[in-house]
Amino acid sequence: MNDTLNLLIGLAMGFNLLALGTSRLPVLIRAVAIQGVLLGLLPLVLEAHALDWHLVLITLATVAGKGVLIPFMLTRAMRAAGIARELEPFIGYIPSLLLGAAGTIAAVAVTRYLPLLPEHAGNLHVPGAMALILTGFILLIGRTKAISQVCGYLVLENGIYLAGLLLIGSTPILVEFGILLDVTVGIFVIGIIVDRIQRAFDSLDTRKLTALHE
Amino acid sequence: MNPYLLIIIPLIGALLAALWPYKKSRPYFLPAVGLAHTALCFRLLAKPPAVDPVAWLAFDPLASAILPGVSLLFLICGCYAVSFLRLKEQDNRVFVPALLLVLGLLSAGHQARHLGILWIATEAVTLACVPLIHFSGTPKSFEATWKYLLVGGTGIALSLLGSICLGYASLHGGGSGDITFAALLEHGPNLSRVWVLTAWVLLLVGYGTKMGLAPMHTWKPDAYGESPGIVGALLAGGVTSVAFVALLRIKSVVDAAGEGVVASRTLLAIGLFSTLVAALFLLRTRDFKRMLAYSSVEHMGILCIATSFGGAGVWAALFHVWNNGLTKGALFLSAGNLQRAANSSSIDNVRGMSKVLPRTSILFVVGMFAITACPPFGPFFSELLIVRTGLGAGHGWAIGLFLLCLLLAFFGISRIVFAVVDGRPRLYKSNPALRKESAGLILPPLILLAASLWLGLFTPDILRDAWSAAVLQLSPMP
Amino acid sequence: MIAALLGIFGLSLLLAICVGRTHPRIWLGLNSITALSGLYAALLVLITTQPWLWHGGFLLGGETPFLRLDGISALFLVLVCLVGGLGALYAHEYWSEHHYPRSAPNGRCWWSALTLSMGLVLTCANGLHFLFAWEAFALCAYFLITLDHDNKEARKAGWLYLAASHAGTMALFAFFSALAARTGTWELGPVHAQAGLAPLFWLVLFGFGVKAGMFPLHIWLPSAHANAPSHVSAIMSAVAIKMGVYGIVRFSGWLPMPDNAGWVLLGFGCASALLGIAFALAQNDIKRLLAYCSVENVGIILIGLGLSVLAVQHGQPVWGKAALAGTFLHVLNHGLFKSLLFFGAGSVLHATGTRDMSRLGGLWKVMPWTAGLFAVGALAVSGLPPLNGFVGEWAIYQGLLRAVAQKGPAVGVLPAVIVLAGAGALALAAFAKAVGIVFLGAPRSKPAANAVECGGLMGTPMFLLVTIMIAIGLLPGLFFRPIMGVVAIWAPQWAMADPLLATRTLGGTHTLLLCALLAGGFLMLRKIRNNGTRPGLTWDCGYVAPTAHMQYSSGSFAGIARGWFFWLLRPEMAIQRVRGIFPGKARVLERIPETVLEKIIGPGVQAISFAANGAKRMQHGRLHLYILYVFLGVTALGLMVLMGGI
Amino acid sequence: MPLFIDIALRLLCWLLLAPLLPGVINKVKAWVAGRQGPPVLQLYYDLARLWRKGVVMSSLASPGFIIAPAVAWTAVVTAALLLPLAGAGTAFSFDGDVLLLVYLLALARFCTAWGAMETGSAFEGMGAAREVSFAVLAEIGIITAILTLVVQSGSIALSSMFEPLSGPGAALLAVGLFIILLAENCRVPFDDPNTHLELTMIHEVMVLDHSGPPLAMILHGAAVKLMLFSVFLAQAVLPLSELPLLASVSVLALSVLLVTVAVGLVESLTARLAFKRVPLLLTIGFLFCLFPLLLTWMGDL
Repeated sequence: MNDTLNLLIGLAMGFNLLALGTSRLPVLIRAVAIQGVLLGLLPLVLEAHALDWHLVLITLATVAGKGVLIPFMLTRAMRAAGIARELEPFIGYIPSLLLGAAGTIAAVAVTRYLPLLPEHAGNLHVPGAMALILTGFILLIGRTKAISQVCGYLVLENGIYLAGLLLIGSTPILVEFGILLDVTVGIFVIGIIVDRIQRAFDSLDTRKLTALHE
Repeated sequence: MNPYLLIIIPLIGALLAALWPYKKSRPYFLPAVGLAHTALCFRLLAKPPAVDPVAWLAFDPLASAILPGVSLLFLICGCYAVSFLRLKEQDNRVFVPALLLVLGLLSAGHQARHLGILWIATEAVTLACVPLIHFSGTPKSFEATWKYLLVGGTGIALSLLGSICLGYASLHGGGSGDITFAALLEHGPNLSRVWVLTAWVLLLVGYGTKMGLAPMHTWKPDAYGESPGIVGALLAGGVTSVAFVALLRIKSVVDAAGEGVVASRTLLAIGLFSTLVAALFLLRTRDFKRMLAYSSVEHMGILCIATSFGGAGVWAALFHVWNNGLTKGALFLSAGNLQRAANSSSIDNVRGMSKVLPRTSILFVVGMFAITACPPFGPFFSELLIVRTGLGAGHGWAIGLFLLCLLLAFFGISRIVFAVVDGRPRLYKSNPALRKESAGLILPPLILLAASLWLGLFTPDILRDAWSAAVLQLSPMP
Repeated sequence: MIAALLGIFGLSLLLAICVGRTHPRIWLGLNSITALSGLYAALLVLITTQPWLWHGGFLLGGETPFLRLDGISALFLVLVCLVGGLGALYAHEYWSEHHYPRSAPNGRCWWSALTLSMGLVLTCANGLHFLFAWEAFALCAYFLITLDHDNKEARKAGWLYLAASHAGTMALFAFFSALAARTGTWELGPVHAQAGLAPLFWLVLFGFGVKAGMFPLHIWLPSAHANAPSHVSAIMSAVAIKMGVYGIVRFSGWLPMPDNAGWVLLGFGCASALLGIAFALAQNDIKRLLAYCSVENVGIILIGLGLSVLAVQHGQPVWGKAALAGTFLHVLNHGLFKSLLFFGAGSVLHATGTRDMSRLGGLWKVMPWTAGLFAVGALAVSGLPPLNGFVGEWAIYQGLLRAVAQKGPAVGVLPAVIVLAGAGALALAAFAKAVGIVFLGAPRSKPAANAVECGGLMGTPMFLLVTIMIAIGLLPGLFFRPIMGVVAIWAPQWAMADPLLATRTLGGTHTLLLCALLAGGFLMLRKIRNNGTRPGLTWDCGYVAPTAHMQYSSGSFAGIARGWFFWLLRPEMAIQRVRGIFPGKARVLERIPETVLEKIIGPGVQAISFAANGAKRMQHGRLHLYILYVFLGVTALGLMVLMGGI
Repeated sequence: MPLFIDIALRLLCWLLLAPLLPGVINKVKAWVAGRQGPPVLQLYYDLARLWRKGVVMSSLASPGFIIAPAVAWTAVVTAALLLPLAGAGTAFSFDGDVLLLVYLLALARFCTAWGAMETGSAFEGMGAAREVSFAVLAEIGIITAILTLVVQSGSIALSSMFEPLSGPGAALLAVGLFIILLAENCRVPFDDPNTHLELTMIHEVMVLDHSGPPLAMILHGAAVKLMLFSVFLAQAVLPLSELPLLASVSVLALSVLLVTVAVGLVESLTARLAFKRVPLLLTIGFLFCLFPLLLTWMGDL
């Protein structure tokens, strides 16, 4: 089971680098979507011994939300805005790749010093989560197009979701649901606002959004 | 059952309001629901229900120490909203239900005794505020909303991460990973220190972002500046208090884990930093609604400083939450009046309002003196208590810096307020209907100020006891 | 009895605040009732030396009200009532509905509110409520200063005042909180036992010193006094700044003193006395001159107080008591003659519409009463016998001289004596200038020539003040007796000591002197009438066409002394000389800057605004950097925790 | 009753003797210049004549123009009465009367300045400005001298204050007081009493417009003031109180005469100081009073 876990998480981390490296928004969106799907499958792996219907339900919901709904919305927004590329980012692609890689390594390194439970000590679970969160931040800080920032936010959420799976045994299902719901709605609302901004400014370049300052 | 009522009533109200067909009469849902909610709150305050320790939601002492104030603020803002929305031609089919939704989720947040529920409520409030902030529908308002969403979202994400870390701390400490505060508290000493501290940092930043502590305050001036005054009042008085309650509950856990000293130190540091940054911004900003935002940042900082003193400091902080909420509310509402009349909120365009809106101007000036801790208004007493506690605890330097910041803040605020009120008014293009001072627009801020005054002069014992009880709940005396 | 009187005091003031807007006459009546009842109560306390205490049975801001009227507060209450009442009378004509339809009603309310709040400051014996009254008093004063709200100058002066006073209030926040934290109660009273409290005196000195206009902290005072309506200037200068003095006196009596407190007080006193009067001498604006003169007198008061503190340290009741008695009397005196002078300046302003001395002159012809009364005030403020000003300074001098004569460790006060003498002489110069330029000679402008004498309501208060001043001058013993009781409250251990003030002889000498002076003047007038007079042009060494502008101007009068203080005053001249043939108009513009404000406070403000600009740049509107801030926040706190915890 | 007789006698001697001094000075000056010079009693004649004359009054001047000289004169004479006369002591004295003396002189100064400002003449304004300004330095000097006496004698009443220090201290104090005397009485090198119409005058320009009895008052007052300062100087430096009554009084008279002669000599041998230098010389006088103060203080440590 540990191997499947590591495999999935490893792939997800790979998609981090893809997300950091690409300048094409469609690729970015897909990368994030696939990452979401991969992570969405994790509960099945983790709780393989005690599968029950609501676990499956959660998995389906997650996969549906992260893999289908959100990418669809973002793609729509992107089409509406008629942009396919992130030009002149705040942090260039090479630097962000390097930062991402460094972050991943750091994550793995730090994990050694963290007091972990045996079942989490061996595998990529914790470092993966950290790497995703760092990647999310790099995207949020480094990109200037609204869509890429949303993607960054998604990666961040993925990372936290992964971290959340540490507690999957203990947190009640209701809470899981609530959190999931919130996240989805949140992204949904963000999508709407993105759309509105696109209409108001007819661009998604957040560098245009600096009217409000001292 | 009662605690759930506090949440359910507004939600049902929101549903009904959303379905209600008539634009004109829809706003009346706000005072109606607000009244019911306030009545219930104060009844619960008077007769505290027995708290089931393992309940996820309960009207426990901490909730009873703050929620009534928020509810009162909402009631009065609701009354204001009626006359406010009458002036607006936009449709309020979203606005009104969203406000009610916010109230319901606020009640949930204040009563949440489970980290997860707390997080869900806070996040939900954040989302429910979105339509309120871009109510005016101008591009600027969308920009503000966007920043609010992303910065706030990031913060909220961090607090989720923090909650997870706390849960993991209990797991690692051999606990069940149950993240109800009751469980965490009783499990306190065994929690894994590293994870507790990590959790503390993440949660402090996360909920600090919602409170608007520097340097995570950046969304605040934009959101407060672009949203209607009434929304600003609720954000500054209600939403921030949820985040503060969250921090209080979490700090009690950290204390139980034996890391109280570090937590207090970080709180003091971030509090002083916020106060200082806010004071410096206040000296420079040229917009009286953004000024209120920075002032709110300052007061969040003050809350943190007070909390870091522990014991009596927390008591003073709870007192200050009430004072700040009510006074800030009055300021936001009167600022809203001024902005509508002058249809600008920059002191470059707004002058001599004492001749255009005499009553509102008086309210604005009085509110200014109230918020800058001039007696006999509430903030004076709470801040004096904070200073006294700090000096008693031997934080001389912190208090010195704190007072300096208060002074600078006073300079900044008074500078702007007098610039707006004094001088010769210019001719405003806004339609004269917006320049009428109907009772519906004057009374609510007046009542809020009166409440702040009354709270300062004759703090009712029932509140004093509620605050003491809350302090006891947070730091149980061994 | 006293309770009833003070009750009347408070109630009639509250009533006055309510009806003041609409019924000027009733307001005036109520204010006079206030003044009389308050005065009566204060005098009762002063004479019986029995303090009056009152504990309220209810909670106000979480504390039970506790009022105390003892000798010290009674002494200051006398001033409040006196100037409050007379000022109301004066304002009734000076700031009447007729002249200021918009601001007169508010003016009346704020006036009563100010009187009330000052009364509370003097009586509150609970730190919380004291702060309360203190802030109320500060705000009332602000609204009175900015009464003429459309005048930008007044607004600027008002804001400066408000800012300075708030800075002081912050210090008092810290002081009272610390006191409450250390003693465990908000109630105020002697706390000599706890030596640990001594450092708090520095907070007191700053917090109250700002209000008192102690030299480096006086920045708000000149512009506020100059731009406020004159009756407001009068009460500000005569009473309001005394509230600061009251605070210092009060707590220097209650707190354990730091070892060097006496010397520090003396130092600030000397600075205020000498530099204040130097500034006064250099001013061209009559009201600014008076304002700076207040700084000087506060300096004299502080010198006396500092000496008394030293006396306590060295256990020297004799000169300590003399100095402190002199100090208290000087507080009273300054209140009297400074309000008189401001009333006088007010009626000049009222009649001519200008405060600029270089546009006045020769007013004695058109307003003889004002001229005469102002002249008496000038004599008194220069400390000349046989008036009250001399009596107070005489006692302070005696304290100093005895300290010197004793050759004890306190002989170090020698410089203070010399400074005091210099300040006295400079004060004489300043007021010789004020009187000479404003009232004597020829009018320098049309308004000055066509001025008219002020009415009875403005004249009466001045007349009453002069009467009291002369009374103090002739019967010093009568006034020193109660003041000794006040001194005994400040330093109970001195109750028995005899300050060796030969007040009776002084009084006698003064009386004889006054008779001699009057007789001399009178006889000379008669003699002249017998010998006959012949009117003629002023002899200008044969110059045929003298004009009013050839007179010595206020600037030139102060020229020499100003030269000595050039390093401090830095006057700015704009001279347009006579050039070439057919020269155009020549003119000299002269401005005396607020050196402390512009050269010392200014840079500090610069530094802060630099920091503020830095902060402002943080809010640039770029979202991704905002998120970076969040990230940095996490990192910083993480590091802090690492350092502090793990 | 004897008190009043005592006062009356002192008054008489002050009033009658004072006008001698200017006469003496003028005689000395004439003698040095090898002239005959006016009679010593000249001032008496002048006063008598002025007293009978009428007055020319500037159209700008108020009655204060007449009253001021009288008041000033009264103040000076009262001040003189406070001063002890060697063995004769004082008529009446009380602690702190020395301050009364100083401030009475100030009162006189105020009135003279007032009288000068009355006429609105540029010259007299100038004179008044100079008078009050330089008086600051002079008064500081006097107070310092008084402080010296106080430290020396430990008393603050004129009656018991004159216990002169001995040796260098006394000499320094004498010089200092003499300089102040010259300044306060407007003698060379500070001022030139012989001429009126000089832009660099102090006292004399102030009285430019006065005439008749007021002028008489001013002249006589000036004489009394001169005598007052010389008496003060003499007692401040000479141990007169030890001598028996007659001896001390005669020594006092002698020394006053000496001082007067000295003034005369200074006037005839030195030129008036450049105007800018006046404060400098006054400061020197102040320092001359300050050193003995330090000496006495050190002496006690």
